[in-house]
Amino acid sequence: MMRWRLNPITRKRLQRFRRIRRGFYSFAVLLTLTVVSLFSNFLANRRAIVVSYEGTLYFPTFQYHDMATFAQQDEYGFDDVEADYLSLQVRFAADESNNWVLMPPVPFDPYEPDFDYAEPPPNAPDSRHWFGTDSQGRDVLARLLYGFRISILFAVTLVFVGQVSGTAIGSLQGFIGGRFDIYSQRFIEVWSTLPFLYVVILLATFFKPGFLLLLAIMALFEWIRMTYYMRTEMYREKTKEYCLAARSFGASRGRLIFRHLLPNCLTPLVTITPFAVVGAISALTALDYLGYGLPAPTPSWGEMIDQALASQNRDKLWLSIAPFSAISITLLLVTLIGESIREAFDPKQYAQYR
Amino acid sequence: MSAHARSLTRLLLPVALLALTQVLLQPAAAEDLSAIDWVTNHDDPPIGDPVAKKGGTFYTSMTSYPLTLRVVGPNSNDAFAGWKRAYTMSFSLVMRHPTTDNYIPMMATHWLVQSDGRTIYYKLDPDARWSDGQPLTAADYVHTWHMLQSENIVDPSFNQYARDYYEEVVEVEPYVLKVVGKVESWRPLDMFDIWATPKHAVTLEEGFPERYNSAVLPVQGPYVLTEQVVGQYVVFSRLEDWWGRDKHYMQGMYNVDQIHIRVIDDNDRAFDFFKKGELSYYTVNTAKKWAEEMDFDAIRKGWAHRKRLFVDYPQGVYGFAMNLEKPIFQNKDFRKAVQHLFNFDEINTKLMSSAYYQQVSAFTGTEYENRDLVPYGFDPRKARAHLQAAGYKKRGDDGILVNAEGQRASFTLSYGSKGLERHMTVVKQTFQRFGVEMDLRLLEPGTAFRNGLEREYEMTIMSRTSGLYPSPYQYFATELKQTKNNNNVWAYGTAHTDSLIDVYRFDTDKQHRVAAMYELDAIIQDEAFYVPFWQAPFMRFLYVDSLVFPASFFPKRTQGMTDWQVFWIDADRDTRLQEAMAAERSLGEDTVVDVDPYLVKDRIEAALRAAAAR
Amino acid sequence: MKAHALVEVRNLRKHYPVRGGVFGRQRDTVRAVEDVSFLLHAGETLGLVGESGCGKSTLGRTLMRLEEPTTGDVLFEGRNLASASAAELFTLRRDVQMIFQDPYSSLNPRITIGEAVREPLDIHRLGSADDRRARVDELFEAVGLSPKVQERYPHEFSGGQRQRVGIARSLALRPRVIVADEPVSALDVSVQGQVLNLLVQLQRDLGLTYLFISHDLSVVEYLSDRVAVMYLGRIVEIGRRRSIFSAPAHPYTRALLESVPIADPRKRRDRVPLQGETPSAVHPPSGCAFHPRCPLAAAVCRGEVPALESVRTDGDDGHLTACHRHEEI
Amino acid sequence: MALLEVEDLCTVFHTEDGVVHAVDGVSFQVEAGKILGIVGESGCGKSVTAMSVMRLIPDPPGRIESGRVLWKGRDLLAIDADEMPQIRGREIAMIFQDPMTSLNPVFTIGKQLGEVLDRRFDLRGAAADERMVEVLTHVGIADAEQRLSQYPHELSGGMKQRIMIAMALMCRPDLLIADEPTTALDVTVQAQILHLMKQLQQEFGTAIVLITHDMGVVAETCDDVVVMYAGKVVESCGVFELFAAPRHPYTRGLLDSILRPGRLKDTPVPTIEGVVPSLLQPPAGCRFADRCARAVAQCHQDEPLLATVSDDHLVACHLPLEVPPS
Repeated sequence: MMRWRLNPITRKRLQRFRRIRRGFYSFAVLLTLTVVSLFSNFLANRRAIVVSYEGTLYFPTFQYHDMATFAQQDEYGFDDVEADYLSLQVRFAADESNNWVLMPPVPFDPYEPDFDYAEPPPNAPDSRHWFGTDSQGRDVLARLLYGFRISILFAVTLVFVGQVSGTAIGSLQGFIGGRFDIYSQRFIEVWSTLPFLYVVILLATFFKPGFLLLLAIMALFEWIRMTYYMRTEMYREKTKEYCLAARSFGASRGRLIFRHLLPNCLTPLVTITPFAVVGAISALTALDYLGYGLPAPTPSWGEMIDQALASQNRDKLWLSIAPFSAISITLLLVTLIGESIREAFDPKQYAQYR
Repeated sequence: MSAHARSLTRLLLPVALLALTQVLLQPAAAEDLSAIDWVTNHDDPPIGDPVAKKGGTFYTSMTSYPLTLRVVGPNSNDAFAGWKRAYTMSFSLVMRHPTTDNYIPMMATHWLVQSDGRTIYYKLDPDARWSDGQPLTAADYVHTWHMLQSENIVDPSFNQYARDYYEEVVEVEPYVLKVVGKVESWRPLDMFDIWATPKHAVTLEEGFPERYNSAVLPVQGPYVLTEQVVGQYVVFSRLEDWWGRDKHYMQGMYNVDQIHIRVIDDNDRAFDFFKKGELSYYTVNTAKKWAEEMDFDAIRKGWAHRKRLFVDYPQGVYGFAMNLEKPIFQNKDFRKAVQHLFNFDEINTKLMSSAYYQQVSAFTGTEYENRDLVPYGFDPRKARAHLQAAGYKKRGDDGILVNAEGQRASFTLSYGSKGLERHMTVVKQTFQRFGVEMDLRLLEPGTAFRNGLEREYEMTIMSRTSGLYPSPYQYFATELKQTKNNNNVWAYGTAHTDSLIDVYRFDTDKQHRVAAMYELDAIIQDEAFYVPFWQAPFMRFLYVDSLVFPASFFPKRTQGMTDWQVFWIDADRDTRLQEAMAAERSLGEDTVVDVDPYLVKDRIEAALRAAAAR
Repeated sequence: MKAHALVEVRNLRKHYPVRGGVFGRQRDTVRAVEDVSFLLHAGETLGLVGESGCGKSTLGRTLMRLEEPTTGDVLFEGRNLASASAAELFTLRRDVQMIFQDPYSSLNPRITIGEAVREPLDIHRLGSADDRRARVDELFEAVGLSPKVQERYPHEFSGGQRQRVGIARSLALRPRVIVADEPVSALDVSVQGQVLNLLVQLQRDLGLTYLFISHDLSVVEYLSDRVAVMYLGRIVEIGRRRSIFSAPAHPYTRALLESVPIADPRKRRDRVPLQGETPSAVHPPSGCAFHPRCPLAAAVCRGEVPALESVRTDGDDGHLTACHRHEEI
Repeated sequence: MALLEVEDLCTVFHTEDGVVHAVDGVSFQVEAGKILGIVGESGCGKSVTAMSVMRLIPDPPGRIESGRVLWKGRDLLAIDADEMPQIRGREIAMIFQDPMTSLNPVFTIGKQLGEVLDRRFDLRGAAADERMVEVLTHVGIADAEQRLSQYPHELSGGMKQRIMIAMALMCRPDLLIADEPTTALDVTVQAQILHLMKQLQQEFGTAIVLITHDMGVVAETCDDVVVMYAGKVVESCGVFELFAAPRHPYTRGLLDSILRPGRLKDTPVPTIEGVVPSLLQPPAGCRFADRCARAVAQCHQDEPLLATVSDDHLVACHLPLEVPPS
């Protein structure tokens, strides 16, 4: 029954959005980056993408292979530790066999320290680590990449959960109104005054922090803002005559909400979402910076910024440049998208002359 | 003697002694003081250097403005406490010479410890004066005792201290003080060391914290607070006619006329101030900074100097604690595997510029440290053997070992200091390589500390400061294992270790004590629930050229700047420095960085070498 | 015109609570519709006229059960709309439909006008898909729109065209009664005529019965067979069009008629207009609600609510007014 | 010299569909002390004209492209933007359909009126209060003293419109531009407001531009009338002449559409068929040609210019209607 066919207004807005170049290109760039980052495991990893060994193909990206698999041994004579694909590559190249290893462009993961330098870490960028290493000797580029993936996935998931639940709750408030609205509104007012950071720190002492827990905690607060908008939108829309008209010929509540009201209330959803994403990325970064975000050693921009700002790293410019430009660029892109969407949706920019 | 009988004795002995003392001291009013065979010591060298000159202003910094000038009550234990105690108010009755460890007179010229190990008589120095000229008498000590007991000071921890440590504090004569401790000790002079409070200036009525929050009271020390600008700085000025100035042990101490302490909230900013010549002294608190940031202009030109002074002060407990109540750590082989997987050398060389030394003992730096212990050392082969013995034989799909029941070799490390994360992530990677998963969980510092006391953790980082003597009871007593909220965070203790602890606590024969503690130290190491981390037996500091130190810089037992003020400011050198700075002229770089007058470094390195050889 | 009552409204009331405070306790009551009764005869047009806030739109919506009546009955051929169950109401809705005021907001901007007109058919599952399509075409033609424009969206049309769509939609279920709530107020005068003509034509062709709500006296005069005048929630005068317009019995009706500007400068009057404004429906004046503005108000007007009484002028026995002093006029 | 002379005013709006020529070459004059009605249907550009005169067009999306607005001989479009507030409110006052547009919701009526007195006449304190009560009473507000301490939202629409007129009255402007001042009001209140405006004109000699779509209001109130259609002036003359002898087919159609008393529904209402052309791409020639029964080929090609057909009667039509025999 529900048909989300593109209405000409929506189509016009989309066209207008496409015409706002900076927003459209930002969207394209961000989308590309996001898709690329989904494949981070193939881009920056200690594990090879493909190993061809004795006629068998191995795809170790998501699979643990010990050294025994490739007749390797570490300096302690162990062969059940994880295979070292970089040295495997060297070995295969040297022994002129048919075996080969395909390594990712960045053959480091965001966790393993690289202590093969005379100087203690952080080590400046070189041909081995294009963006240098951090104060634990980990590859900055790999951390940046994985950090982006986590930030964007976190933000998008959080915003999705928040917007959907906020929309649902706000819509119900506006649609049902009356007592339900008054009491739920009081609850929201009380709830929204809870100090968010404090709750995060408090809950982190009871539960083991992780992606999902942090997501859940932040989602507890994320939905609130959306209800404000949806509630007022619903209140406004439901008194419009088309809604009365639908009721006058007996439309059900479901039809009213889903066919008539929601599609007309979605403008704030669309225009606010990019800014909510900005907020979510910033919040996660801030939490990580403070140390109450994702647990170490999860690659995160907040943690990278924390390192960059440490006094002893003040002269290690590569530590600052990478995360700061990454976060600025990402936030800039999302903001540009948001601005453009708002502009595309904003009736004030273009007069509705009638 | 059975354990049971021993604990009975322990219970009865104080009672018996108490009864005995009461009989002996029955005619208290007419104590025969002439019978006391007073003890004193005038034979040790002065703490400072007698050639030191008086004068000049010493500029230093603190991280926050003092919340109060009180030494007890709310907020009294802030960053300023060290300064207050060291220079103004709370001097010891008798103190240990910081280099020879012998008792030397301070506020008391003579003393006597009764054979019960808890009653002490002190003969106060009749020269002692408060800074307002009032004599300092036994009544001022009794007043402190009353103060510590008073609820009006709003300080439960001092109330607790008064309750747990003191039986009574009595004014026998105006200049004779008797202190009776709660429990016997073989070192009562350290244990029951009370200080004086000016009775004529401090009342204990309600409202104490507010009344004295910022009151400048008469002091017994050489400095008075003369200037304070809220949020910016405080100035201490030297009392020219301080009563202790010419005492034998005080020679060469308390030399500068003024101590100007500026509030600089950020350590790095303080460093910048030092570089600009606006501070006389700066403590370098990280190895990285020491290794990487010491090559600046003032150092190269010899206007300032850097020193790493090896001192000999026990480190306390610092390392990883495993909770023996958690199933995974109940297996001793697993604990030993963890010990062998901990790669101290890698962390030290790669992340800390090889600045530190590994601790081996649980009592590092004390006389009771078992120097024969051999550190576990990083050894994956041994670790593997232990892991296999513990049942972790197979690697799971993710490379983490599992045992026959399918349980993974995985535990969580909780910690409260974000600064440690850097090291912990590296440790985690090493563990992971060899099949052990260590999850990291940063907690708010207070929570991490509390969770430790409550044993709400699997593995945590334990950090406790120490005095000169270890206190094994509070860390390893079986009786504390039964309850929570104490320092026996690992829940360790056996009847045998209890008996060893008792020997340490009550046996007056030092050889017995040492033997017992060596055994305890070895047992703790073998039980492997504590992975000692690093020790830093040195002070790293920078100072301007006009500041002069004795040849050995600080006494042997020094923890920090505020402990012993033995430096002085040389007016001639100051003039020379000012001229050189104005003319951008070099005074020649001081290339001597490491100073080890007490041969601490040699001792530690030799011990580590010896251990490695074994 | 038969004297057969198709719809009978009996003692209809609609009160709204005025809420306030943190938890929305009821503070007051707005008496939007207060004890209204009238008959609507088959095939006639009853004009319901009054100024804003007099409760005429609320009356229309309450009658449609878009608002829950507080008390009272709305009988359609003996079935009570006011107390009908959801299922009964659903079937009743086929017979009673509504045309709305604002041609801009009465059509969902995200739904094509074809879908909008077909929606009632979909909801009531009338006929097959083909039947519905044919019916929509038919409706478009009936209101003077080309069926070809069905795929377009409301914003592509002018106000008059949209109002035609709205009318087509309200006709989809073949209703017998249409409540038209200010259907031409938002339209320009040149377009207004087109819609009025359409309404007249549809009534003639389909035998519709209209309750025509408007504040515009000239439109009401043109279209109505009978006229009811509302003031502050009550009907103050009701009767045949001619007797209302030529011989208004209530002082309010009279003032209303006098206030309408006449589109002829030669008939310019320099009259003193009726003073004051409509009082609040929360605290209506005692007695006759019009008494504070009424030039004829007497003590009785302040004390008692006047009942609708027959006005015996030129033999029109259907002319009722609620004025204590109408006989003295 | 006329008080206000608008010459060839062109105002455009940039919309999402393109540029709308909302006002396209409009010219008219306002004589001192007279009431000029600007009449037309929605979208004909009458409000935009008023806003353009006051330079209140929001830019973007709107923009005054060309023309002159001569106020006592000075071109308001050419003067410095800083000078406009001096003229607005003091010399020319404006009231709108929705009085809330000009009343600040966060200040009391007394404060807002007082500010006018303070700025304009240096009148403060008790003297100002007295004057305010006097003026409010004059515009028919009972309990004037009490009203001064109320906020706009506490007042009815008619009351707010009275306040606006009171404000205009206090400044004694030479010209009052009233943009659909009674459209949102009830018919009884409308009569009061129109009555009030006429009083204003008679007592103080204030000229009024009354913008409305209601021919009845025009007939009752105005001295002269300008009829606009699709952004252009199509006819302009005295009010009696307009109603008696309209010369433009559109004016005629408009007048015929009016429902006059006594008309029965047996006879259909005369209407103007068709719709107003889009102002995005206005047709060449006469903009009314598509709806005009009299249109000939020329009407679709050449734009008719506003030309004098008799004394002070201007019409933009190639084939103006004949004057009916009186």
